[in-house]
Amino acid sequence: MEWIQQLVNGISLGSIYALIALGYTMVYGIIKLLNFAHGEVFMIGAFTGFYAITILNLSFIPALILAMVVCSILGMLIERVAYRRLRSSTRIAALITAIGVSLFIQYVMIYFRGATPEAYPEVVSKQKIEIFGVTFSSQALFILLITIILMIFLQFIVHRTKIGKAMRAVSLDMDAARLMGINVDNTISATFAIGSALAGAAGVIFGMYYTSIDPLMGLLPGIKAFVAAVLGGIGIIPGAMIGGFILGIVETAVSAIGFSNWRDAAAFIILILILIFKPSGIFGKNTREKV
Amino acid sequence: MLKVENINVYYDAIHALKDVSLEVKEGEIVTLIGANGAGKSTLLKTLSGLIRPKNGTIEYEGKSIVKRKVQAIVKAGISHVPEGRRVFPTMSVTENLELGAFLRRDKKAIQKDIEHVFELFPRLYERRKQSAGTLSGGEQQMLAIGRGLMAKPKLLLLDEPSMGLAPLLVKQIFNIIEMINKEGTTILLVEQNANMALSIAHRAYVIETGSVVLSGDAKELQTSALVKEAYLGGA
Amino acid sequence: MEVKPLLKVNHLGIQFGGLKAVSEFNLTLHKGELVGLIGPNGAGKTTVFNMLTGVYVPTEGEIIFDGKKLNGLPPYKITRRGISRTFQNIRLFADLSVLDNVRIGYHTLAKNSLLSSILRLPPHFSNEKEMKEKSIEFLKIFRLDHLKDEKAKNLPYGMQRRLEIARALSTGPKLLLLDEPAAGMNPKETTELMDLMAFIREQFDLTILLIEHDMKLVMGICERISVLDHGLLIAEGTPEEVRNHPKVIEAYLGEEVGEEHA
Amino acid sequence: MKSRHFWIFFVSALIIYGIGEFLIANGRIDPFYENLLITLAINIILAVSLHLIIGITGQLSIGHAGFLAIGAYFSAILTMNFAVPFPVALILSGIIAAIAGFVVGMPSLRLRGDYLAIATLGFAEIIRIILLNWEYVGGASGMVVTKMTTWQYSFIFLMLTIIVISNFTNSRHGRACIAIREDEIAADAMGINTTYYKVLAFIIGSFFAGIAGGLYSHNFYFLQPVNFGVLKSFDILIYVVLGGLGSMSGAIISAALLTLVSTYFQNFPEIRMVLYSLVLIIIMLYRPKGLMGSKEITDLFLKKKPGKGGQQFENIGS
Amino acid sequence: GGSTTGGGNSSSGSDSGSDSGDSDTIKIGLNFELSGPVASYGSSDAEGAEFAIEEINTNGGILGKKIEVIKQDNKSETQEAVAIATRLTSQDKVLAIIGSATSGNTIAQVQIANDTKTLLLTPSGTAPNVTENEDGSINEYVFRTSYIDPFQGTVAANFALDELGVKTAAIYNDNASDYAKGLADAFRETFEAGGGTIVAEESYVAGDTDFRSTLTNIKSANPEFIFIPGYYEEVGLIVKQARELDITVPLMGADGWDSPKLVELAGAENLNNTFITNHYSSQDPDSKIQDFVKNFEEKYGKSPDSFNALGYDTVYFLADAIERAGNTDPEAIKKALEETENLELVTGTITIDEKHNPVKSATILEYKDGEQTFRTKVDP
Ligand SMILES: Nc1ncnc2c1ncn2[C@@H]1O[C@H](COP(=O)(O)OP(=O)(O)OP(=O)(O)O)[C@@H](O)[C@H]1O
Ligand SMILES: Nc1ncnc2c1ncn2[C@@H]1O[C@H](COP(=O)(O)OP(=O)(O)OP(=O)(O)O)[C@@H](O)[C@H]1O
Ligand SMILES: [Mg+2]
Ligand SMILES: [Mg+2]
Repeated sequence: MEWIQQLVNGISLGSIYALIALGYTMVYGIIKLLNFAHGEVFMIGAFTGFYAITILNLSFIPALILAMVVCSILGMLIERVAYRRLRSSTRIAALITAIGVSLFIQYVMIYFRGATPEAYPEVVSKQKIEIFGVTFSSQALFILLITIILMIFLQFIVHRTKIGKAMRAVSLDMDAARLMGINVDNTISATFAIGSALAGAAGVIFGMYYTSIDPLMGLLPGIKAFVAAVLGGIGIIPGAMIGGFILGIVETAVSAIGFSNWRDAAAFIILILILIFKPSGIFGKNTREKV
Repeated sequence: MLKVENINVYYDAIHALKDVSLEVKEGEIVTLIGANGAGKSTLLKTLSGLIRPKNGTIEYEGKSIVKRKVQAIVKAGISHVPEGRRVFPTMSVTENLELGAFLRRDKKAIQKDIEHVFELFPRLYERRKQSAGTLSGGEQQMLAIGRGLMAKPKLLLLDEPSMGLAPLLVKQIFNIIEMINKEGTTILLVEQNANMALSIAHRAYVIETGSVVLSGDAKELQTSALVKEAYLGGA
Repeated sequence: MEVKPLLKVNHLGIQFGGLKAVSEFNLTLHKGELVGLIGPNGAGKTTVFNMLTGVYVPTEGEIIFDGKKLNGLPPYKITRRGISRTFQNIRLFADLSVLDNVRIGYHTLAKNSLLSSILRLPPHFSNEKEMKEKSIEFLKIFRLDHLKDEKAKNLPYGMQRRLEIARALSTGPKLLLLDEPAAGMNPKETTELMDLMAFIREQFDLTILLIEHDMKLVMGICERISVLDHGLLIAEGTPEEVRNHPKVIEAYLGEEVGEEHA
Repeated sequence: MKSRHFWIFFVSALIIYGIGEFLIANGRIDPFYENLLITLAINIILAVSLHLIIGITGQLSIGHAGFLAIGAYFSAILTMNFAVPFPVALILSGIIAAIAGFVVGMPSLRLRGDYLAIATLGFAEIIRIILLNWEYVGGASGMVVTKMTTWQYSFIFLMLTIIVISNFTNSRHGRACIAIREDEIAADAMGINTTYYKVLAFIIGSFFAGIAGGLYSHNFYFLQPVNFGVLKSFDILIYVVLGGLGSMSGAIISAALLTLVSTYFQNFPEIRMVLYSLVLIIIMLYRPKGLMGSKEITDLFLKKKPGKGGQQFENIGS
Repeated sequence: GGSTTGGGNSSSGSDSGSDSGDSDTIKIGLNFELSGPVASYGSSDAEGAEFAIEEINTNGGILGKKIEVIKQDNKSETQEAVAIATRLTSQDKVLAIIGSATSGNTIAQVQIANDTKTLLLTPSGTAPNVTENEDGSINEYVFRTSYIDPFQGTVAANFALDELGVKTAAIYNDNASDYAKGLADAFRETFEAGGGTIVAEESYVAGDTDFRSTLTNIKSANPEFIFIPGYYEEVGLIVKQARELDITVPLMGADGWDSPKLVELAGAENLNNTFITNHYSSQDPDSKIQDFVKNFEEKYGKSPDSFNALGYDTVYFLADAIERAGNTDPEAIKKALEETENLELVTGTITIDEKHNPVKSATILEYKDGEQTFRTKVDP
């Protein structure tokens, strides 16, 4: 039974990675930007939720919504101020700005409230569900559910709605999209808004599940989400989810067999192995440039 | 219908269009010929709002469109089929056509227009579910034109639609252009294939290193010595 | 056959997923020939070039060049054996100078080792000097020498095409593959291109295989033409034979009065 | 390096060295500035070595701290546990790092762009985690290292790095790497063995990163894996991009500038990183091509005459 | 330069070194991790130290001189810590450096301190080799106010064996922290020497948030007791997740746990049946401690954690020595520091031993419904 317990552990951890990776991969899918600041938006989401609950006395759902709104505004603001000017520059220039923005948000936060962690209040009562001697926490199930719902929701937006079509068009050819009458700036803003709202939601859910939040909390999950997104094939929404799960399960498995020290190393080794055999991720199409 | 007066366009230090003026009247096919790099594509991009001129005026149906955004210009009825086709490669043929009608809300009419495009290009109908990137060059060109038509333009800007196409397809494309024009769409056509272009156009402009050097009736230009010498490959 | 052909392609074929892009393709080129490869869009012409140059590995058939089998060799080795090409969409080193574009072509012919370059030993200087001089001479032939310090991307289109040919020649090929060199050129520029091709063929003792949609050019200079449609050879012969071949007319050239053709 | 450039470089290097030596010997420079000079040299070596991989060969490698760590630890082991003389240890650590560069260079053959980036980042993290778990070097507790790095060593290896990488770049080998950066398929068609040169760039780049590692670890008495995290890799990446991709002098200038700026911001401890990140963002927004673009500083001094007729082509061509 | 939080006349004391007796300020450098991965420890230490300095300055300073502070951020990087130490000693010519928060960054400065005769006092560098070199020599100018690692590990092991009467234990430590590893090593040694068995040894890495898989592993080894020598950020989560997985055995840690945040993170209920070794208890009715807690809360709006307390004490430890030396000669102050005996500080009453480490008793505290309650006191 222990391995089932570990599998459950792995999937819950994976859901968190997946949740962050979804927003990451979506933004990447549309404008091919490695948005390193995504982890920081996630952090701001966690803190917004925290203050909403502790200071504004909101309950969980309103706090979640508030965090999503704040983050989507923040996301659009970041895009407007830091990335828009660089749209026609090299992608690596935007990457550096993203690193700059990420540091900036971290340290502004530290400046205002210090680096010490904050403990999330228990807003959603926790239940343990026991099936066949395996303990599930109700929260783990809840997170899994939210991740899957959001994944489906994103797929729906991108593939079934008009704004989604505009997003895909922009991702393929910005000028041609303009000639279709698509407002490229607004479309990209919308992409950031949605991606960042997801990060915000992930932040609140993370806080609820793991309790501890701090200004540097975005760095590690941000990189892990990046890994998850790449594992699945970056830019591909279901890929991000599967990548997250794989990462969570691999990390858990490595700890479970007693190599907890090597957990993160294992995650990266898996990543590199998968990339060697499948250079564009699990779901990525191995498109060779046509000459 | 469209009146351009003295526009100047720069790419940083490069002066790409110098005091260019031209006019397109309703119902015409006007063609723009000129050597590589003369500024033909630049002119079309300026008309559709992708590039802003430094000065000069562009009037469309009596109103200035110089400061308008691309989407507003598309909405006003100018549709630009860009150089190099620029179809959305991972989207299906149908999705590409739907994107052409992005600003329209009349779903039924859109459906009808898609069917109309399929009538013009039966080949596209055969491939309607295929992703555009895997189409052959000629098919992509048809798709690009069809997509341009989906905006229900009054004025269609075509940039080198015959480039890289097999001779058979070149003929087809020119036939279709004439057909579209007969159905009531005004056309501004940029072409390297000057001979073909001049034979279907009403009027023509010759552009050289950013300036209009010659203009007039298409048939007359076709026989003019200068044009023959420079663009029709000698005598 | 008394003379050994320079290139012999037997039953060449390639498959992408389910799609057979080219199959049963045969071609023989003798030294000094200028042969055309035509066919409708998507017929597989560029794909043939890609197989000849090692960009794609053929799934069937064999390529024999200069008496040796080429299948499976990486592109750079094939170039060193003596096949060079231009691309359908110009692929110059856009941000590099005109001179450097050609000089990079000389890479394989130069002998200075890594160590001699890092330590700046005499072989480095002599080789680099020679590379530069030869490149400039080359540019002179193509009338590009006055632009040697210009970035390739700032050149007008026609000159970019010319530079691409110059660059391909700088690797010292025996066989030159040209993929739609006249695309985007007006008739006058095309005429100039024809002259250039005739000239380099003489000057460099070349064999040329040419893809082109401009019939005036193809019919004007090719000695033989192969026609592809849907990955299959549908006709072969002199320009005159091909021009009047019914299959070619149907699939490619069209009747005099162009009709809707589904 | 063209010979004229070389001599200009050589003479100015000598002058800088002479000034540095004079000031230190006369006590005009106190230990703080001497330490700053060493740090500058190390950071410049790192920037130049990564410049070869990213700026010249176009391989987006964002885990350079991994090679730094290998050099740092290996040289420390040699000097501390095997009493190997410091300069020998430096060279050997460069060689070990170069071997690691070879290992990392291999997957780079199959990976492109962002995929390569995350793989190299992963590699650096793996190195760090190995060090964290390796009791022989103290794991998380770290190891004590005697200070051996001096301004002289730093300067000599800095010059060596610059000369080798510059000589490499300005030869047919360097041009081959640049061709790969510009268009790999076309480079292949030019007969360039792209595999060889991509791996070679990794090997040379990591060799010098390894040497920088040796200088680094012997400069501050104590070595711990925490110093080689993702942020360290990013620091080096930032030097290269901010300087202007493809410009070695850009990499040098920006490494020096950012090191000085960062040192100066120590005076504003509370908002140090806020200021630093603002500097990054602002430079990138207003100079998206980096401080130098792709130009070298010598281009500014020895301005070439524009090609004849260059003027006329400003108007035509596409 | 330097951000100066000293008394009103700090501008006048910049021209000469502090060892020239006529200067009217005493310059002290703070070299802490204010950004980077361990920023939260460094800033807490710095906060405590600055708080003490302010108190001293408002009370008239030391020997009638105000303290001038030069605070610098080392980004949690060793290289930067060294650069700052070099600068503080060679440019600012401070009398003493307080810092850094981690042993590694402190060790890196030891050589500079010794060479320039600058006092170096770390509030929280706990590794034995901060003060004592491998060859047994003592770093003359280096002192600390915290315990050294082995002490707390030993105390915890004895407590588990003797007071709780357990025979089997698991260790779950922070693999990225030399502090945690030091404690774990000492615990293992003492516990096994006392007849216990370690049935599982696992580790995590600072910054981790999910410990469930490893805890599941530990659980299946069935230990009677788990030693978790980490910092509260992770420990809070570990305790919580352990209890969620029905791990009910006693858990124990050290001063790294001590923070009001721990209770929030772990949940008061989950902390029942957990123990820590600590310097002091913030619930201790002793007026010195209560004053500190009260004043600190007033100023910073939060209760102090153990880093705050240690930073605070380090300044008083130094101030006391300067007072006793009667001048600002580093040699004399060094002597005075070495001779410190029964100095009452917030984190305990300390006497400095021959290895420059404080000898102070450890308090064992037990959490009951979120409150630290006094369990026993262990003398070294
Ligand atoms: N994005 C750009 N940046 C800088 N210069 C440009 C840009 N686009 C075009 N140019 C320059 O502007 C001039 C006109 O180019 P344009 O593309 O309009 O020519 P064209 O007549 O369409 O030629 P072609 O027949 O090759 O399509 C050329 O000199 C070209 O180099
Ligand atoms: N890498 C690839 N993957 C999948 N299909 C490919 C690939 N390369 C070529 N094809 C397909 O092979 C067929 C032949 O393409 P190719 O580019 O050779 O045509 P072509 O004869 O050069 O046409 P054109 O005259 O338009 O350039 C096309 O259907 C094309 O889509
Ligand atoms: Mg054009
Ligand atoms: Mg082709």
